[in-house]
Amino acid sequence: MAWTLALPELVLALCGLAILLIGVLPKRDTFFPMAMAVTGSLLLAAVLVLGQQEGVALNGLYVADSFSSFMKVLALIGAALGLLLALDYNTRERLNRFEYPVLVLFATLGMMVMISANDLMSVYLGLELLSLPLYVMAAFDRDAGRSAEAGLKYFVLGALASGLLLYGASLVYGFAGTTNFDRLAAAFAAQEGVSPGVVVGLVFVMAGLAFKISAVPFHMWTPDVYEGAPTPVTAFFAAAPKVAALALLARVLLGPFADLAAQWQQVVVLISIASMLLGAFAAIGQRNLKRLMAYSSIGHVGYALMGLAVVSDVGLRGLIVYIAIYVFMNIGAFAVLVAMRRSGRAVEQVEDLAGLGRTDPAMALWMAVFMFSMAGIPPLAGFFGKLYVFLAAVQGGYWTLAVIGVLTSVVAAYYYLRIVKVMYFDQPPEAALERAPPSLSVVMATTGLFNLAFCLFPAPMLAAAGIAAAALLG
Amino acid sequence: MLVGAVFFPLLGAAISGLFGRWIGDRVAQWSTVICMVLAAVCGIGAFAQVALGGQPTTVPIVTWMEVGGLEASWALRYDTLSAVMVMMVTFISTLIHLYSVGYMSHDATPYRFFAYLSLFTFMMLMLVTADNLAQLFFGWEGVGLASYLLIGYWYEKESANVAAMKAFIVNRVGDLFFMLGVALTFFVFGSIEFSIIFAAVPDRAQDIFLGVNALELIAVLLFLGACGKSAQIGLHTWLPDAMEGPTPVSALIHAATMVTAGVFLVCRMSPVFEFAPTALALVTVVGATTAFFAATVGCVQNDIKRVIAYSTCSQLGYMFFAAGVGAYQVAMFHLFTHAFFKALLFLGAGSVIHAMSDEQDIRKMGGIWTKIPITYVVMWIGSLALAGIPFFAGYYSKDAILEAAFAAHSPVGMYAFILGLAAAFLTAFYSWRLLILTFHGAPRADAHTMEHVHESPWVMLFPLLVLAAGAIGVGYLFYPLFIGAHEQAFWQGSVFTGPDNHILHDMHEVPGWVPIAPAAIGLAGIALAYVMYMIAPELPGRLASRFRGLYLFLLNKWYFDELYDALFVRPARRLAEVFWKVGDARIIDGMPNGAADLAVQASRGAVRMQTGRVANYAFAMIIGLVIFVSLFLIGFVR
Amino acid sequence: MNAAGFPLLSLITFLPLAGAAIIMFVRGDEQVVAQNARWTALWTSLVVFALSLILWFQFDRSSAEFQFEERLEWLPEFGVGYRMGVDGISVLFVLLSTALTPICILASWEAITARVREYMVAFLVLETMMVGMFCALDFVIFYIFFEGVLIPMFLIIGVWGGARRVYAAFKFFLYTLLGSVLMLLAILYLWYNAGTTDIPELFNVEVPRAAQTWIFLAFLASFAVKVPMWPVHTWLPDAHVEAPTAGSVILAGVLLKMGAYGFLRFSLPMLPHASAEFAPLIFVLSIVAVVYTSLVALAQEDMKKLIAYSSVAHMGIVTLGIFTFNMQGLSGALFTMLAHGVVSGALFLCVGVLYDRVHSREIARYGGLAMIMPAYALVFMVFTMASVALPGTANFVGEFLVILGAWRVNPWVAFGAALGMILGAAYMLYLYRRVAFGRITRDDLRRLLDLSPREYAVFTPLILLTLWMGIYPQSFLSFFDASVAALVARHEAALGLASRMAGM
Amino acid sequence: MVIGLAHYLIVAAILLVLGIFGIFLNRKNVIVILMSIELILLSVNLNLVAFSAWLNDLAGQVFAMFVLTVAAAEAAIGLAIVVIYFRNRGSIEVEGISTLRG
Amino acid sequence: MIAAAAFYLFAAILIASAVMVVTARNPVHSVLFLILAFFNAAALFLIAGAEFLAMILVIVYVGAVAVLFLFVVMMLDIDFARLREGFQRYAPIGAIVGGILFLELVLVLGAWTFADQAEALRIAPTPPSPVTNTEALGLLLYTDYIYLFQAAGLILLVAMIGAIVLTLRGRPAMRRQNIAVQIARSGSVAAEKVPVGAGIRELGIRRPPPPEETRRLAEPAHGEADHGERH
Repeated sequence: MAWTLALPELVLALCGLAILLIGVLPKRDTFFPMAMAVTGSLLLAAVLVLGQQEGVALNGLYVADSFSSFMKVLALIGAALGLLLALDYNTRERLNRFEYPVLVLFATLGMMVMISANDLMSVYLGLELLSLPLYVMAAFDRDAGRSAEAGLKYFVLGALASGLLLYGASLVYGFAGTTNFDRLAAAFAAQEGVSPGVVVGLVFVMAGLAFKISAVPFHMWTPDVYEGAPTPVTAFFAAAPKVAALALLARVLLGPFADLAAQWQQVVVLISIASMLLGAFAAIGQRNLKRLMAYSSIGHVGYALMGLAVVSDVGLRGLIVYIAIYVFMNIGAFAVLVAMRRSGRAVEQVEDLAGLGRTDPAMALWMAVFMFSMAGIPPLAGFFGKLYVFLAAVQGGYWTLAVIGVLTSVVAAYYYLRIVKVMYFDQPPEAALERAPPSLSVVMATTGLFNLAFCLFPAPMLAAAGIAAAALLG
Repeated sequence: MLVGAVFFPLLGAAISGLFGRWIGDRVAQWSTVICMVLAAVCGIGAFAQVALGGQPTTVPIVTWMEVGGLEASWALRYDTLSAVMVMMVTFISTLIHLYSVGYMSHDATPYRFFAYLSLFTFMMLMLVTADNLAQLFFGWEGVGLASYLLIGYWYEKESANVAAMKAFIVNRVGDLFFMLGVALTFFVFGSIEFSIIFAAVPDRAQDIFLGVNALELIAVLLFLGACGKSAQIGLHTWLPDAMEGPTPVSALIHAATMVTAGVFLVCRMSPVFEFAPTALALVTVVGATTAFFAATVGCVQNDIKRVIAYSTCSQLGYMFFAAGVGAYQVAMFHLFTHAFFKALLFLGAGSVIHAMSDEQDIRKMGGIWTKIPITYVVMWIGSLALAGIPFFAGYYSKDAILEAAFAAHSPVGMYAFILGLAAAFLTAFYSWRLLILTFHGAPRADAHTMEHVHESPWVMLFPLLVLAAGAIGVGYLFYPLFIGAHEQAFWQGSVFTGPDNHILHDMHEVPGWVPIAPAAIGLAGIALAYVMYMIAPELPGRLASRFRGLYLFLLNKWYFDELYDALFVRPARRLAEVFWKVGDARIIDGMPNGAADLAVQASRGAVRMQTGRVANYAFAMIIGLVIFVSLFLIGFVR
Repeated sequence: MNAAGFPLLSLITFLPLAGAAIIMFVRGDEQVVAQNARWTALWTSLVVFALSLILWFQFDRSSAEFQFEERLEWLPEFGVGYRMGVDGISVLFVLLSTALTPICILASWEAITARVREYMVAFLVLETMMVGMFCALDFVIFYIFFEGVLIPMFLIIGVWGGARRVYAAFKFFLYTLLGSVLMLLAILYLWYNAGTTDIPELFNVEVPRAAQTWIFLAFLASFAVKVPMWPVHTWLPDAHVEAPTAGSVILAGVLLKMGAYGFLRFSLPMLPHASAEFAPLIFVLSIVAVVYTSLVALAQEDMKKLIAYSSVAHMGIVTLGIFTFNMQGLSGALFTMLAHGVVSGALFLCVGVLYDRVHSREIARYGGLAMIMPAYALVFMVFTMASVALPGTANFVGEFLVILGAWRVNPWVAFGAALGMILGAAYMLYLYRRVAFGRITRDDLRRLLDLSPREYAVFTPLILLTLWMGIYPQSFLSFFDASVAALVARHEAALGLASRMAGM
Repeated sequence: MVIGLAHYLIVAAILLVLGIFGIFLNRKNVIVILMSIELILLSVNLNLVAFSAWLNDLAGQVFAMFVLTVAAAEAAIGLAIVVIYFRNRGSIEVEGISTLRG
Repeated sequence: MIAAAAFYLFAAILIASAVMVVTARNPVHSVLFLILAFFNAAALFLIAGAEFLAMILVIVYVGAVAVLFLFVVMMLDIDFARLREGFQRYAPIGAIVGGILFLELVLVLGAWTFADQAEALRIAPTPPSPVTNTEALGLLLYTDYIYLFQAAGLILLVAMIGAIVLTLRGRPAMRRQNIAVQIARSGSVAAEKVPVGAGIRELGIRRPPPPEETRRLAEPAHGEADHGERH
């Protein structure tokens, strides 16, 4: 039967329910075992995704293909790693409630629904299933004003964004006559012109999705929420949901609306350029690391969107590779952020890293690897991400994009370097940062090695990305 | 033997320079002297074999570079021209090494001095035995280096350092043109090897480059190079300053050998110069002007070595205009004789300075001839030779030069002749001015110095005597070989004279008064000096105050240093300062720094939007949305 | 496989990384770790150098082909592969890199006392990047190494540098990065245009004329910064001044060559028309570089800065030589690069010797050192003279050939280049005079010790190399003779100039 | 006079614009901002229902159904966040005391 | 005709009450106008033939959501006067942007036509008359849209978890009977003075703090965490 196609989602949902059931049993300190259970479930889902068959199921609402598999696995790994980051931090900051992993699980489920969406309704429900846990997680440190403020801002703007998305979806539905992607694609392919209502609806939908990936000008929430939310939550925000939202954006634009490329392309180009510029410039003066990472992630989204803007298989492949590498860079960098603690208190200013190269060489090394990787310096993985999107831009003849891209990457390199500078060039303060707990060290080392060694074996991921891109473009 | 003549000095330099500190001063000194003696023996042997025996040969050593048609080898080209030079250089260098053993006996690091000296000799030998322009340039620059090191030997003296630098840099100006000359040679001939160039000269005689005859251009460029090394007017400024070095250095480098490299170059390249009449005219004019100019300046200088230095400069001018009128052999002859008497003069001056406890100002000398008679005598001999008094070495060569200039029967030749005569007069005048002021009259030094005046040790006197013998004899001895009857057999074509060049013949045909004129005029100069400094010692002072402008003009060496300072040195420094402080720091660095500032401004601007207000954020989203929708609709309407 | 019978180039490239890994895993007391790190680094670099000597002996000098080639699939579907190989142009730079690294490590033996382990790791990584860059036969691989150099160098300047090290490190990094990202776009275009990034194959791909100009400009942006050419040279004095001695040595010795190497390897063969069109511009910039930076050098008060500016001037000669497109010019440029690598590296070491003792690079701080440190003064003199291109030293051969080559293109260009002779002599002798000559101005200078045995070990090979290169350059020239000839032939064929050139 | 689809759509558009306008107007009062968002969602539902009717397609109503459901859930979460915000800050003013900016 | 009149009536009230929602000075009034708006929207749904949705709107929205709003508004002790400050300042620019958006939407919406293949594209055509709207919807929801229905369920679950995790506080103050302590206890019963207002604070509700306290509270997380511990 067709529903077996959605086995990963089903299993994950059931696991979530089971964990929730066990979690509510009155027992002390269920956070760690629950987190482990959720991690296990996520990995189980990842395994199931890998074994998934391809096809459209559940009345055309759900699609499974190579693209979705790739992105789901990526999102699941990102989510699992993001959850690992929280283990130590949440315990120390007394956020160790078992709901946290459960929320992570449902958010991840939302991502999977998004990635597999084949209908505007699936899009909306997946998005909301992702968003609601994220709102809650942003405000998870409920006794901290910053956390609550972050949650509130995120919620208000998120709700506005999903309102816009919905309005757009309703216009598309009304003007095209259906919400199903396959039917929409067929309709646009057959039609000569296209109704302006569809196009305007598409813009609204894009705005809603752009909000989730925090692309300019829908990025405004990002710095505030990244700064205010507890650090592991920020780490989670910055990785997995971006994968899902980008995947969804790519699927929406290149799936049903592929024939309207001429219409939406310029918007993506503009968004991409604006994001790259803002990501490069706004972060320069930042002193708060999380805020800096927020702007950095805006910039990275700009680069990833470049792959989408060129509307080609190479471009899509570039996007996929970029986001995949981005996840590993970002999780790694946030692992360092989460590990930053001085005298028992979490710290998050750039200056707090001073002298880390001496006090904790391993952590500093990994952070340096992530920073250089984000700056796109070869031979680190981040370079390859940029390489493929730029290649796509050059191939498509989008010189403006490419040139702005490389120039902003130089500007952005400045602030990444600044972090390296603080770690290695500056004197350590009196009280050194505490040593990273083992769970974080493991995450750092894993992602760090990925960044270092990617240059040795890029072919498998590129091949997988190529297959995924081909699947989406048909 | 041929190889030995060149490489023994290098061996000596290496021993002394690298191991001098360990083997001790004496061993180092004598090892270089022994090496030099061996080299001199080889040099004389080579002269005998090559020049007298008539066996020119080339000793290839190893390929130096070979790049796309450009070939340059390390090789020793022995023909008469180089054999003469090798013999002269090794011989005089040996004497000077010997002299230095005495002269430098109170020095702190004589091994260093001897290493430099031997190194210089080696470089000079490489220069004269070069078989291509690149190797010649190697020697050319090598002697420059050695000269630099030796001038700045007393590096604690600031003036010595400045002089050394000046020598090197002024030489470099000449080298620049030399280098360009080499480049053009390669461009024209496709080679820089002498044998190939000389063979191809006639074929290339009509080549035009940049609108001028290529050979002319080559000749001019090479001559400009020679001007630097041989201190011709314009590029002469370094030579008087070079007297900051120890006196043996002045004798060896700034009188006998290095400065003559330019003359040697012109003679070596005579096949090219022969096809470049305009260039030759230039050589003549420059040479003659230098001869006169330096002589005028020499008349008023007060430093004993500077006077001799200007005299050197002047004599080099003679050699050049000799070459300029086509009498290369004559130029070489004068070069040869000049080496002896000028080395003698310098070493004699050194002996004086040695005696006077390092006093060099002739105004503070006088009345010492009885105390250092041998020095006195050799100085007389040297001066007589310099002034061209008959039967001394200088007479033969200088006379020949003036005859040749006269015989050229050209306006430039006549110009050279007249100036040459004037210079001869002045030469005699300043030579005796020097002699009289130094040795005669009342002692003008303080009593303490006078007490210490003493004759030099034998190790210094021996070379003086040998050179004095040379100053007397070489003119007569070698006249037949160099420019006399056996000239053809002797040179064996190593100095090329064109088919139309009969100057050697013509110079014997000049009117009778011409050969006598130099000697006569020289005697007149001596007489004038005698009158002015011996009989009426107050006359010079009166004249100086009477013709104050002229006196100062001469005393300040025609204001060349000041001119260059104002024209090149100071503008360069000011320019350097401007380039650095304004060009680099403000303008060029201003770009990245300004860009960085802009980035920070942009960052502030971008961050200012981030007000923390939800409504503003929502507003931004909506505005973005409206913009995109509008874009669509505009595109749609179109 | 290749002439060596095993993947020699990869071994040379990546062996330092192995050494770095060993150093990283050494644990224990700080002193012990430092000592172990020094020895490990030294031995690693020596072994690498010994291996690279195989290149010297087994390289077929008569062939213009790439030799010791290695091929591995890397990104087959993109036409990108891991390809290594050297030809006459690159082989000597590999040797230069491997030879300078042990010298640098030796030079840092006592100068670096803080964080020795990290320092040695950075150096070995740097060696990998340098060697890899010269060996790479694939554009993408080349670019990876080309930029990868920035990371260790940034750290070396920033961590072990002087007072303004942060500014210098950032300037160095961002300046060069800005240049090279533009090149990246050009590479991508070529990649897309040709479907491969294999360098030998790219030589055979005709790039459209219109595109050549843009690609050339992009390459220029990268290589000119790296060289550095006027007016994008200002990062160099800052970087040199602030970098530790060994860092300056590598910077001057090898990193500056990367730009010129890029011109030779890519701009000329791949973009013949654009190269020819832009040659006048390059000439002008080069001559300005020679004259302008020489003058600026004259005004310097900091030893390292002076030598840094002199490097810019020398590299001006190099770029000029490259764009003469004839045998002499190109060979001269190559030779100047090698010679400059040795000589200016050695000059920085000379400055380092003083800096280690007095901790000042201010020229006015010194004077009369010839008296106290005669051996040092001799060494310094040798390299000063080599720097002013005295015949018989390494630099002369290169400069001579460039001037010869330049004359064939335009006498005035040759004149401009030759002006450097005078100015170069002026600033170098001025420096030497103020440092080594004159009276001893300060009492503390009297207590300075002359060269230590370790420093002798550092300088001896460099002096020998300088003289060897000056006196018997043929053993080096013969390496790139065939390759340069092939390059010239290809260039002329591309321009259709062969007939015209033959007539000259 | 027949009520066309356009009437519905324009009513919905007015609601949408009002909702957006409400966000600006009530810059400080989070609760009213939340209500404005409810208005936006209402306009969406109006759109969907109208389209559903005119297309004779129930999918639109199903969609509206989900929107209603999710909107309710959203409101719950939103109000919960407002509550904890108020607990921390003692106000629901999001303007003046914003600590996250720059 | 009647339908048209009804449409205009309800639409007018709907828009008017929407305007009141965003402009009312008192949030309580806003909520009440929101409820009114929902009622009118439900009426419009009815006119469009979506009976089930109309009912749901009334039940779910009016009955639950709006009341929840009301509850929160009443529960939180809000100083509304301050919230009104700066009310007008940004209105013009907001109005301009809103106006542009509205015009664009009108432009677009006015161009609606029945899409070419809309007939064929429909996934769930409205069934013919005997099947009621509710029935048809139900059929669809539990069959074709079961996937999304379940997803919506999960969303509600998440919302529940979220609301609980954010607002539910353990009650350390609630006394559980500890028998061992009681038995072990000796001595007399001690009377303890409980500070006034402590109870309400235990619920996590506080009066608006005076300004200086605001600043303190605005400080980062750790201070807050300590605060939470004290209860």
